[in-house]
Amino acid sequence: MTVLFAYKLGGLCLFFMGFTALILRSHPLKKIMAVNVMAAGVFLLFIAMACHGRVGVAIDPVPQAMVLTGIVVSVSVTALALVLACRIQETSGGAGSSEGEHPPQGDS
Amino acid sequence: MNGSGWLLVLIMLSSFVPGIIIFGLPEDRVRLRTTLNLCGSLIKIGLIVVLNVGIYLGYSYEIRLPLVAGMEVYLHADPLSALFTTLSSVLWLLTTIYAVGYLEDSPNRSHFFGYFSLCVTVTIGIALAGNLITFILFYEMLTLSTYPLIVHRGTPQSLRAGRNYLVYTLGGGALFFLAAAWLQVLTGPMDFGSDGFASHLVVEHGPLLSLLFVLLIAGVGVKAALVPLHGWLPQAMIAPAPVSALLHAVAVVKAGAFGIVRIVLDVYGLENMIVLGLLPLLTFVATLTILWGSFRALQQDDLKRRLAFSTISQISYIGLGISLADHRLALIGGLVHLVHQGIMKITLFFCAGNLAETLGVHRISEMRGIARRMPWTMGAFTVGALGMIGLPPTAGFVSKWFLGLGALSASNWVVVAVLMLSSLLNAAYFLPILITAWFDRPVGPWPDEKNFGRFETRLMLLCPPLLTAAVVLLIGVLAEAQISPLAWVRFIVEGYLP
Amino acid sequence: MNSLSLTLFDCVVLVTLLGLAWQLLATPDLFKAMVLFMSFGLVMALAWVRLAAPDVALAEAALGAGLTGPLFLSALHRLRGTRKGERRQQLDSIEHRGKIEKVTQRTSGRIIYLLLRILFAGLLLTLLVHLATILLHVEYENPGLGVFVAEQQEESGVISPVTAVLLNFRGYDTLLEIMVLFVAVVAVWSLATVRFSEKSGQVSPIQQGVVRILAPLMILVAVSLIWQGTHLAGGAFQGGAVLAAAGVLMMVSELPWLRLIPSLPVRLMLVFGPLVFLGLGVSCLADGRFLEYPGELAGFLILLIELACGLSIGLTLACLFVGGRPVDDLVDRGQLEEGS
Amino acid sequence: MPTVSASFWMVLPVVLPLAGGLLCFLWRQRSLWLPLAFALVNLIVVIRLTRLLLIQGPLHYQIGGWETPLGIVLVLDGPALLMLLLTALCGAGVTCYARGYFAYRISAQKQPGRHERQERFFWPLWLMLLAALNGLFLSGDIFNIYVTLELLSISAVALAALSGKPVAQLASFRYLLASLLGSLSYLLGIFFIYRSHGVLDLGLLRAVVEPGSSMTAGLVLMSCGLLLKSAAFPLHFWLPPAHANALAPVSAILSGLVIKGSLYLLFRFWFDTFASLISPAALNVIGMLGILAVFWGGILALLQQRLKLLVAYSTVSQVGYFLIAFPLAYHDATLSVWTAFLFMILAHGCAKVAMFMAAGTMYLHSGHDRMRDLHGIRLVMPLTVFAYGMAGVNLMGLPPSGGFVGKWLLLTGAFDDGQWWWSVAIMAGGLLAAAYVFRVMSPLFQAPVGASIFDGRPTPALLEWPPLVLSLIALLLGLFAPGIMALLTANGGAVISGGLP
Repeated sequence: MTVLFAYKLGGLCLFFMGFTALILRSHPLKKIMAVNVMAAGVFLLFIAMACHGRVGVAIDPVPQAMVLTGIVVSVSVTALALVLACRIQETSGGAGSSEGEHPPQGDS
Repeated sequence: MNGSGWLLVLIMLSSFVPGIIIFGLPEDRVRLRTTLNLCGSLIKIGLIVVLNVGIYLGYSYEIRLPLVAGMEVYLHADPLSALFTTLSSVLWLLTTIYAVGYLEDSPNRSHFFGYFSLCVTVTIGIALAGNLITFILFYEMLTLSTYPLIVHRGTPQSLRAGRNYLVYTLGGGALFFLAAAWLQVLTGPMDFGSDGFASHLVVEHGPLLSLLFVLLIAGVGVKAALVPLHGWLPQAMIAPAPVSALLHAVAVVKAGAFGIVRIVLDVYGLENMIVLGLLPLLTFVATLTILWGSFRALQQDDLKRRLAFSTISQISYIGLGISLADHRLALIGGLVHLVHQGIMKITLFFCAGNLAETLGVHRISEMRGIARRMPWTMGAFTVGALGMIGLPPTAGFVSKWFLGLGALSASNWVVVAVLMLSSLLNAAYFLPILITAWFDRPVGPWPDEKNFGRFETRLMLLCPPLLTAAVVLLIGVLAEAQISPLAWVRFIVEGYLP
Repeated sequence: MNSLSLTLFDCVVLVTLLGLAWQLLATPDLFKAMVLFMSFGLVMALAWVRLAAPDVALAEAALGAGLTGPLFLSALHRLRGTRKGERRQQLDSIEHRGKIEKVTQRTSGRIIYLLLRILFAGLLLTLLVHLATILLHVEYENPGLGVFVAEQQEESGVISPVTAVLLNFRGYDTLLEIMVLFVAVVAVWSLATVRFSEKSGQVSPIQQGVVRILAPLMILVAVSLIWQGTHLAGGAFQGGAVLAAAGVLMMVSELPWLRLIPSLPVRLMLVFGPLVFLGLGVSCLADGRFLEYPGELAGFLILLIELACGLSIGLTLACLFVGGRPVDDLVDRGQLEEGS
Repeated sequence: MPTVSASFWMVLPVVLPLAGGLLCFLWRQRSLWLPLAFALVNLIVVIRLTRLLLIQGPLHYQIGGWETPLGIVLVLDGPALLMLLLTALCGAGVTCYARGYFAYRISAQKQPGRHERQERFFWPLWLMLLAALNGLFLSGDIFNIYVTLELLSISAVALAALSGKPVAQLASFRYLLASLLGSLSYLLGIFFIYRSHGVLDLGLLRAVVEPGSSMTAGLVLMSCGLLLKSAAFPLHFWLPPAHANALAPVSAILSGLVIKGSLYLLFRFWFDTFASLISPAALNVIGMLGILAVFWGGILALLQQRLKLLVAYSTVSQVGYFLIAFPLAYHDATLSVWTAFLFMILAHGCAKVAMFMAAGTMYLHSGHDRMRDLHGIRLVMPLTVFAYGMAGVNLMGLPPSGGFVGKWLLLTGAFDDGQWWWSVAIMAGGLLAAAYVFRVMSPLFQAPVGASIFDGRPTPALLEWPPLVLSLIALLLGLFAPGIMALLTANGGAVISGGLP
């Protein structure tokens, strides 16, 4: 029983570790990695719950389906975030360093 | 017996529909716009005559539109609202004629006349409101429709005046809205004309009701220009003459006074007011405003600002009359002053507009011997001014006379003294104008003289003041006649003090 | 494998997971972080296997580590420009340290900064402990929805419970999830300039040779994964991920026919999976509700959907990796000449 | 209890826009007819659903034919339908406006192909967002809501970044991270709730929920996620840059519709599904957040120089209004406060979409949105300025707008509970709204100095009429009240699908 609790505790720790990194780190790529670590933490919680007390015997497939959906969603969102980060770098050369509002050139 | 409620809606539509059409009209369609305006107002007056006859014969007109639980739009025509409706529709006709003449070649008149008729529709709405929520509905729409009129010229000063106007009116409107919501929670949804809420409430929520009364009066007082809240009125003089005439004589200020009457007589009811002891408070504010307005009017050299301050003090006569409402004569005096002040003040503003339009005269010091150049306008001005002072043949005398009698019957010596002092002050700031106009010799050319052929100014600018001056005299002389405002006010007062 | 060694295995997995995560987030060097991130994904897949969730393990390995890693690497490559030397540059740390110096010049600034961090850490720790104590409560006696799935398993037309939930019981979720993937690719195309795959010309012949052998194999594995999804671990997403890996491999080794592929077929393939899923769902409306597969056809329909979605997911993930748009209409061609 | 309906109309609001998005992407649609057709069909479907609701009352639709504990159920009741109506109406308006907007931009674009590209990708993303919104309002399953929220935020972020300017892409990057954080905390909330009762369906949850630490933790986490997504006060940092720098139709969609989704969910969770978990203290906290939001958003809106930033900050302030409705709903979570909340959402939705569209048209014409030198534009585009004014009246809560009715209900609700202090914040918010609306309107009334600086090109109808129509709808919402009331209490059915606790 305690093994599952250990996994859940590990999941929670991952979640909060990712959260702190997301807040403190300033580089966009680091932020995206932090989000992925948080997601991994939540998924760990879900799957540990799916075992319902007996390690190694998955009797509840619904959390697994949820985690599968979660993984696919987080991959697609990560891909979008990475392309956004690259575009910001290419067009303005100021990735992540928020030098405040650009004077609005041209239209918006 | 009840007449059809749709008459009320028709009355409101008769100025709303032309307004919407005029909004869409291109600038150059002058004749179509004028005809639309005039037949709109004529239809309205016809309908209102039907309404008055109906009410006199005892018909009741009402129409309800339920919105949400505890909130419904309710139009109801009782004698008091008929009085205010008649006053505003007649004066709207005259002001429209005057405005057509006044704004002969100025830009974007479609917008002006659109907002102009919107404004009167909303004033009629205020008059016909049957419960507090409908009153608020039209009361706040009045702010929205008068703001564009004030800033019509688009100059920086008019924009500042408009901003000032908004600060006061929206602030007052917010207070009023707050208090009305709280009151509705305490007393439950309640229509006008039921002599106020149940008396047991006064016992339970005495102090709270007094606070709400102060908030309500403050909310309405902004538009009725009670002293601490009158700042916006003199600044709104930047607006063109028909607007300041409409604002002072018909729409905004009168709506405020009408609001005070509704709150005291219909929302709270006379017995509750006496039990709560709120009438002396109203008397104090009214007297303070009368004296302060007259005193400030003395110091003004600009003609329209002096008239503005005189309006501030004259409107509080109505408040004074209402504050002595437990005495029949004072109530009659207050209510009838509602009509008389409107007619007299609009005459003065028309004349001021004529002087400004034809001779470019704005300041009283420039009015030396102006009567020689424009005798008819100054004649109407004189009648109006004498009415304001309260001399016998004019309508002003009638209302001051009743107010005096009411104060005497209430043996309230302070009010009697204030009435006499304010009449003296009125004379002090009106008579010098008449003297310089009639007896001084004009010195040098007029600032910006234009002549209009045979008559001293455009016919459209001359007839309205003459007409209203004649009405002032007519009402003064035929006060006791069957169809005079006084008779109608007596009919109203029977409803409240049987 | 008696229980002692299993618990030992669990401890090892948990410790490495947390250590990797800590190191991954703390290290200033981005390239090192990415390598750690990929290994974190693989260890996580190990954890899923340990917790008897084979489908998730496969997905984590294929998508989590197998695709997100290269995505990060290509982003890092593009972010830092192409020069090799820069890859080691601690971009992250310089910027970060710069900020801290500015604040902590004055001693008061440093104290406040420290206090803030302690407060923040304290807040998070209390939240963590609170949630952990909630977790400590004895498991609620509810067995979750597993019981219901077991009961209605045979009507779902597939043997593997996870696929039954994914594509039959909660098929609506999966439909929306595939739409999320589709929107991701549309978003990436809307942002990117026209560049399906640059011609860097540094592909060594060995790589091209290996690709020619490896790619068909990977496609075979992908199709088998999708096929076995109905009764064993696997399915559209895992198969699609392997397919995407094959696609990425081919694109990286710049096969000529791949670079000049016109946009219509690519768009057709991208839309094919979601459209088939949606179309089948709507066609079920004929005699039942949305996504209610008729009795015996359920298994076959699910397989059809898996195949169609697998293909689309493969191409979608490959497009997400490339980041560019295929060259197609005139306007794009015009842009290409300007090289914008 | 709501009837289990087999009519397919319930599924169409989600399926149709999805199909539309796919087809628009496939055919690289640039003409208006395909997206407009889907938007109008969506409107027709929602109107058909209204009649269905009025006849049969609240409906349940089991997707795939599976019963609730396992399958997903779509729920249609009064509030959900009103939100669908709002989305359909504003959606149709935005579709027409977007077409006019892009046509105008393409005819005046400097860089060839730029705006064609923007428009080409605008339509699929917008229709996907519409499908996500409809899915969110209809869904009756908390994990399904997570997936719709995810689809909603990814398409919203993509739309926000569409303008291509670096400042817009930086803003949308922050928006993406914020909404990701929100979704993850929502997912963590689902974990705690699923763990305690093994049930995902809202109806079953309402029946089984009882105060327990796991459930409360789950609700708190989910609420934090939703508060972050609806830019409640402390978590609003991402909204102004994202909404102000996006293309005009996009910022209209973001401010008017996307924010409403998570706010509506918050209200439904707190007062329908998990009503028995709610304590007055928690409600007062939300109310306090609301007050701070109203003042913070209002004051910052006053300080802005750019028109679109002003309108964005006014969104932050208006979100505060909705949060103030929470503490008022505690005692009598009956009809009045649901009505107040929904009125405010409907009125603010239409008004905000109209306001951003009008601001966009002014921006297009003048090439900038600095408020000081926009005067004189009134003569060039009177209808747009009028639409902006009407939308402003709605924000201020002045009669005859829907906002007025909403504010009135909030006030009477506050005084009914004896919590009169909320009313002060509500009134102050109204005055602040008046201040920043007239800050924009008064220069417009100023007479233009010298030659009019705006090029004589007449504004196309597609740019002027949608904002006007939507602001008039927002205005007349007050008068539609009886109709909306009938919807809320459809044939005796209680306000919410299963009936109130």
